[in-house]
Amino acid sequence: GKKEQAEETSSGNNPDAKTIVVGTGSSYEPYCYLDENGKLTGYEIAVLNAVDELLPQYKFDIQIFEFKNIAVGIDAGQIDLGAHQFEENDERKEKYLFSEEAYTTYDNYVTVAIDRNDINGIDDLAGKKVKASTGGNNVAYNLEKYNEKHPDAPLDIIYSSETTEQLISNLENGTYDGTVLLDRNVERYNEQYGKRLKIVGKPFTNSNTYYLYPKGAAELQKAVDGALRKLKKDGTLAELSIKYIGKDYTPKDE
Amino acid sequence: MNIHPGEIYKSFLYAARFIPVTLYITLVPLLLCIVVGGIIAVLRVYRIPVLSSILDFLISILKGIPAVLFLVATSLLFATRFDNLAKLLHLGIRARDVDAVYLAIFVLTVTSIPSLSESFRGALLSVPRGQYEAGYSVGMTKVQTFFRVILPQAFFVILPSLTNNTIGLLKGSSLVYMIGVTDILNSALKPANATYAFLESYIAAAIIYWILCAGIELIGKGLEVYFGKYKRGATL
Amino acid sequence: MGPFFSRVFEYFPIVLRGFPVTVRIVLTATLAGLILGTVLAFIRIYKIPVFNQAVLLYISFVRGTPQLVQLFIVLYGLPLLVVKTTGINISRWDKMFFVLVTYCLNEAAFFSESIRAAIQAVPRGQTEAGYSVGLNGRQTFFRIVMPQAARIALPGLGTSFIYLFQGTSLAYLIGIFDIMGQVNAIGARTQHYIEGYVCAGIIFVTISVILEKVLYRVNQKLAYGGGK
Amino acid sequence: MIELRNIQKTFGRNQVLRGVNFRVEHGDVVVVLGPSGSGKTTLLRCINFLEKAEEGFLRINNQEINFKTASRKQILDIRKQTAFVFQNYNLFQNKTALENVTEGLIIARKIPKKEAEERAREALKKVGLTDREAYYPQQLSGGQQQRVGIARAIVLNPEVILFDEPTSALDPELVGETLKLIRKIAAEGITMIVVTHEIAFASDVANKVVFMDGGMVVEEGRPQEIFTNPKEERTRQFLRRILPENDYSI
Amino acid sequence: MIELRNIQKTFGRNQVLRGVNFRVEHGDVVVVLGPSGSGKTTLLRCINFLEKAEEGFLRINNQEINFKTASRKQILDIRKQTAFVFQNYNLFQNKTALENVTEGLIIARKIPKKEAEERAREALKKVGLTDREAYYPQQLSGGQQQRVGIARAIVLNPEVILFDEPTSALDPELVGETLKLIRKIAAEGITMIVVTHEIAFASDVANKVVFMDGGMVVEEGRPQEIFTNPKEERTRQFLRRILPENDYSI
Ligand SMILES: Nc1ncnc2c1ncn2[C@@H]1O[C@H](COP(=O)(O)OP(=O)(O)OP(=O)(O)O)[C@@H](O)[C@H]1O
Ligand SMILES: Nc1ncnc2c1ncn2[C@@H]1O[C@H](COP(=O)(O)OP(=O)(O)OP(=O)(O)O)[C@@H](O)[C@H]1O
Ligand SMILES: [Mg+2]
Ligand SMILES: [Mg+2]
Repeated sequence: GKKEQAEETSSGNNPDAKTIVVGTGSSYEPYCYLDENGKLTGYEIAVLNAVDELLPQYKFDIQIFEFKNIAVGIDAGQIDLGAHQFEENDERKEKYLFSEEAYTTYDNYVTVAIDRNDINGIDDLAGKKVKASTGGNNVAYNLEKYNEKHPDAPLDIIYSSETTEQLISNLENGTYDGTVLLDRNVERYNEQYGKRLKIVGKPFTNSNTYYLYPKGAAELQKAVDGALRKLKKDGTLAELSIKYIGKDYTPKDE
Repeated sequence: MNIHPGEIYKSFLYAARFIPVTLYITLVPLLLCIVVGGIIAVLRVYRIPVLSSILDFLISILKGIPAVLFLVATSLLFATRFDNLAKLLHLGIRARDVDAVYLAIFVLTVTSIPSLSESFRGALLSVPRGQYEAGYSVGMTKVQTFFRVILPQAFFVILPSLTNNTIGLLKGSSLVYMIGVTDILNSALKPANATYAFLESYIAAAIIYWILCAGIELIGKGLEVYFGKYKRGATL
Repeated sequence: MGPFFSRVFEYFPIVLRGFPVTVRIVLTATLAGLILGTVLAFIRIYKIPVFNQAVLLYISFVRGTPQLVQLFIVLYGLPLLVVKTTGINISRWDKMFFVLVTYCLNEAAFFSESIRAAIQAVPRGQTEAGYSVGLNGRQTFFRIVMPQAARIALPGLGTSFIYLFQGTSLAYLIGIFDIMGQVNAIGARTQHYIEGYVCAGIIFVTISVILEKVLYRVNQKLAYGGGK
Repeated sequence: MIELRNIQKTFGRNQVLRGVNFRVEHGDVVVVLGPSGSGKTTLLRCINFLEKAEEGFLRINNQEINFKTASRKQILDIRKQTAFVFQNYNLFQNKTALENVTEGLIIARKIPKKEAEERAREALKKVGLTDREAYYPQQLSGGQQQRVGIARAIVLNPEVILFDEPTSALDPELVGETLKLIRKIAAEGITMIVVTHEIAFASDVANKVVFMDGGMVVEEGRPQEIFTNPKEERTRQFLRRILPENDYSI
Repeated sequence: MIELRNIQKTFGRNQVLRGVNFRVEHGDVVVVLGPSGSGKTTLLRCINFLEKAEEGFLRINNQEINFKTASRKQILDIRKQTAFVFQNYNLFQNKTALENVTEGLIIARKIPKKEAEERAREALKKVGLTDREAYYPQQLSGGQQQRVGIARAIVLNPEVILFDEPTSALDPELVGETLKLIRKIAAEGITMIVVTHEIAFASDVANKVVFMDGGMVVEEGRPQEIFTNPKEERTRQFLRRILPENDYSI
């Protein structure tokens, strides 16, 4: 029952509306996840619905895929728009089209166990074990980039995809010395598991998230960008961010 | 289809470096499973009182526990309790010093035991009673008869399912990415971090897996011929 | 430990929502896998030229590659094939369809080998006895050989059946929430995973223990007076 | 009446039947004798089309069939006129004694279940197994299984019943019983071809003995002739080995 | 010398041996006869401890063993003095003919491999299989397999060899050969207990015939006595059924 959610808010009264298959995820709270009733919800969904509302020529059909499989679906030509807090970089831009308009800020910080005082920034992690995961957004990418720039004092990047609880325990017992997380995610984890993590130093990366399209979807991209701009301007986007994520994490145009 | 062969190649090279890791976390558990699963099967086949009923029950429970539950629970317990235990025992070792590979091997072994032991049991049961009796009748003990007569014949019977189990373990071993062990599948995905070329990564991984599995099958067939040499040219 | 168990209790009904989905996948895949697997087994037994080689390649592919890749092929490749050959666009069909097809094809490959072994284990004399009383090939197979092969294949099929219950998580990757999918969804929402896994474990262990008993009974029934 | 003409059968490069000819009159009992590997089993199997001969003709009553060109329909027809009793019984393991006997009637002959069961019970009675109809083969002794096999054959009311060493897998005490039963059926005028090494039975019951060797009929004749005064050296040699007045000296 | 006293064996609630007693002198050949299910196989198996009798004594030469209290060591000791030739051969399927024969010598008797092979070759020569030593059981005919089984038994040089229907799974032509071989071994003065239905063999080779029924020895004596003039009605009845001068009338 994933299609109904899309239909109830989309501008479904236009019979000529073109159906756009939107791929999003189901396991990234508070962006896209299932609520207690099994209903797909979150910031991504709310923003998509708001965008859909503004575009009578399109009808969004929101479907759930695992993060990596959204890209695969786009490659296969079966997904028209991916929405899963995608960050852009040059390599990705070669293969895919990103929205011009960013819709969330995405600032990552070095994160360590709360009683760990020897690490105050990324440089302190040189030679130490830093946890990252493949198939995610830009963290691993930027850590590898960091190592390329610091070949003399590289990080020991360990790839893993454990559950939150495992991650916290491993940071505590020293299996990992640190990792890189969104500040707001660290807050959430601390809410769930007691204050056991902290962020240190200045942001490791400042970036934003975008929608992901196949190359050649410029028309759709333009239209969605337009809608996003409108939502930013009238404050809807900020509202949604506060409602779902807790604070206003929408990018402010310089 | 938007597929970039160059990305496949890149992923392939990345993943190929981790073939030894995957083979390691496949073959070590396999060997352990053969030993432990074999012993369990023997205990059950010889119907050792009490013990064999307990094992029957444990195996059917273990069959039901999903590998990821076992993996996550083990690694959590390990992460949170090991240091205390080590301190208690005055061991110098700490959780952070233990390579996750060992944890992976432990989990993969335990979760593969039921199917291995079931295969063994079937194979042992397929050796006719008369073979045991022939051994006893020439004065061999139970143990001698088992190792010299029963096991070699059971081993021939078990080979096809052993091949199956090995392939299952090989493919199933990618699960240990959840505790930070990087194998073929997960290293194939690494270049895709930068490019989102996940499809290409999966294709690269599939090629490697397919080659490895074909190799395992070939070895299995070879062993079948070797251990089945007593069946060759059967006239009756 | 208190909150841990209360969370297990809290999540259990949610995890249970995935049960019908899992059961649907397991039953469909098993049934269709058995039928298709039998056909493949026959192709292998009779070594039908070309088909035999194709089946060998197919089995080797299914055994040798990650299931996820097989899902991609079914999810994205099958619609291409169908649209090219028949002009029907199935790419927008319910994703459950593709999951079912993937699992069916997968099970068929694995089953076909056990089925083949089981059929070949029924003594040739049984077939001949069928012929000698005037049954034709089909009648002999369905009335004489298959019931006996069923008993031989049963333990192996039963075990893979039990494992299949735990192995339906491909569905989750494309947004269908089986038992494990529900566990993951809970984990994503609450950051508590292990409690959900425990719920799933309880369900799977129960199934495993019950199935073991059922299999034992069925096995007795198929023993045709042969005892154990 | 059954007539075999020039039956030839090759396995790989091994010609097992090299042109077998003989004729059995209606109601006759023919015993086929011969050393191991001489092709006796293969011959019976060819008659029942369990094996397809490459050459030769089979005539049952007025129907003649050419092995080379036999169609599926003809094969089924022939099978309806012949029944086979196997050396190792080959009962359907998944069916009770009664079901073993009704199977051919209901499925191949399309006889209604009720009538089939009646006829099967009669056949089981004839072989003395009325009280075992609900047993599975695995619950029956060898002798009982073989008797079910015979009931399964006679119930089809075939023109000829083919027996392949029907007693060789039986306990010695049961051999007599089973042979007695076969004799009883013979007395009803059913044509039979029996491969057996039981000389006493052959002398007593057979109208004709056929001695085979190397895929050919070496000698045939009435039992008394063959047993007391075989013409061929090969026959004599074989009988010397097999007759109970064996000499165990070295 | 072997002596059995009061051997009792029960399967579940079914008492199969009800106190069997008999005695075999050194070098004697005893043939055990009896209807199916009378406990002949079980008796042999008990002597070889393939089955453990609940009651009774077994004496081989000067060693006496109480079945009730037999220790592992005693059992292995007894097995060293007895050898078993199985009805269906039971050769080690994974070993060549030669290895089948050496296995007991090397593993159980701890005889050096080289010497064991020498002795095994001798034994194979005795049974006429010199040229088959490298063959696996599945590559041998039934008769050849049985002869390897006999070689495997005699090579152990046991006090007594137990034969359980050694010819019943063989082709009729091979029966004579195998019985000849057993006679040859008997001539060497090895004690043997042979379960067989071959009356001609028994009359010719046995020093003593033991007739069992219902788990007990009904009658024993010299073959001529038992076959021509049995005392017990049960023996007479059995012999009537089994003797080749069978009457197939109904
Ligand atoms: N399916 C087969 N493939 C190849 N060779 C076969 C096959 N069946 C029989 N033969 C060969 O054909 C020859 C005749 O076999 P057949 O079984 O007819 O002999 P038989 O006279 O019945 O012998 P026996 O008395 O041992 O039963 C043998 O040499 C045997 O090895
Ligand atoms: N393992 C067992 N469990 C239960 N009953 C058994 C077992 N072995 C033998 N019996 C029973 O013991 C009785 C004697 O069997 P045994 O095999 O000794 O007879 P036998 O004289 O050798 O007969 P045959 O001539 O048929 O070989 C039979 O009723 C048989 O069913
Ligand atoms: Mg034959
Ligand atoms: Mg016996």
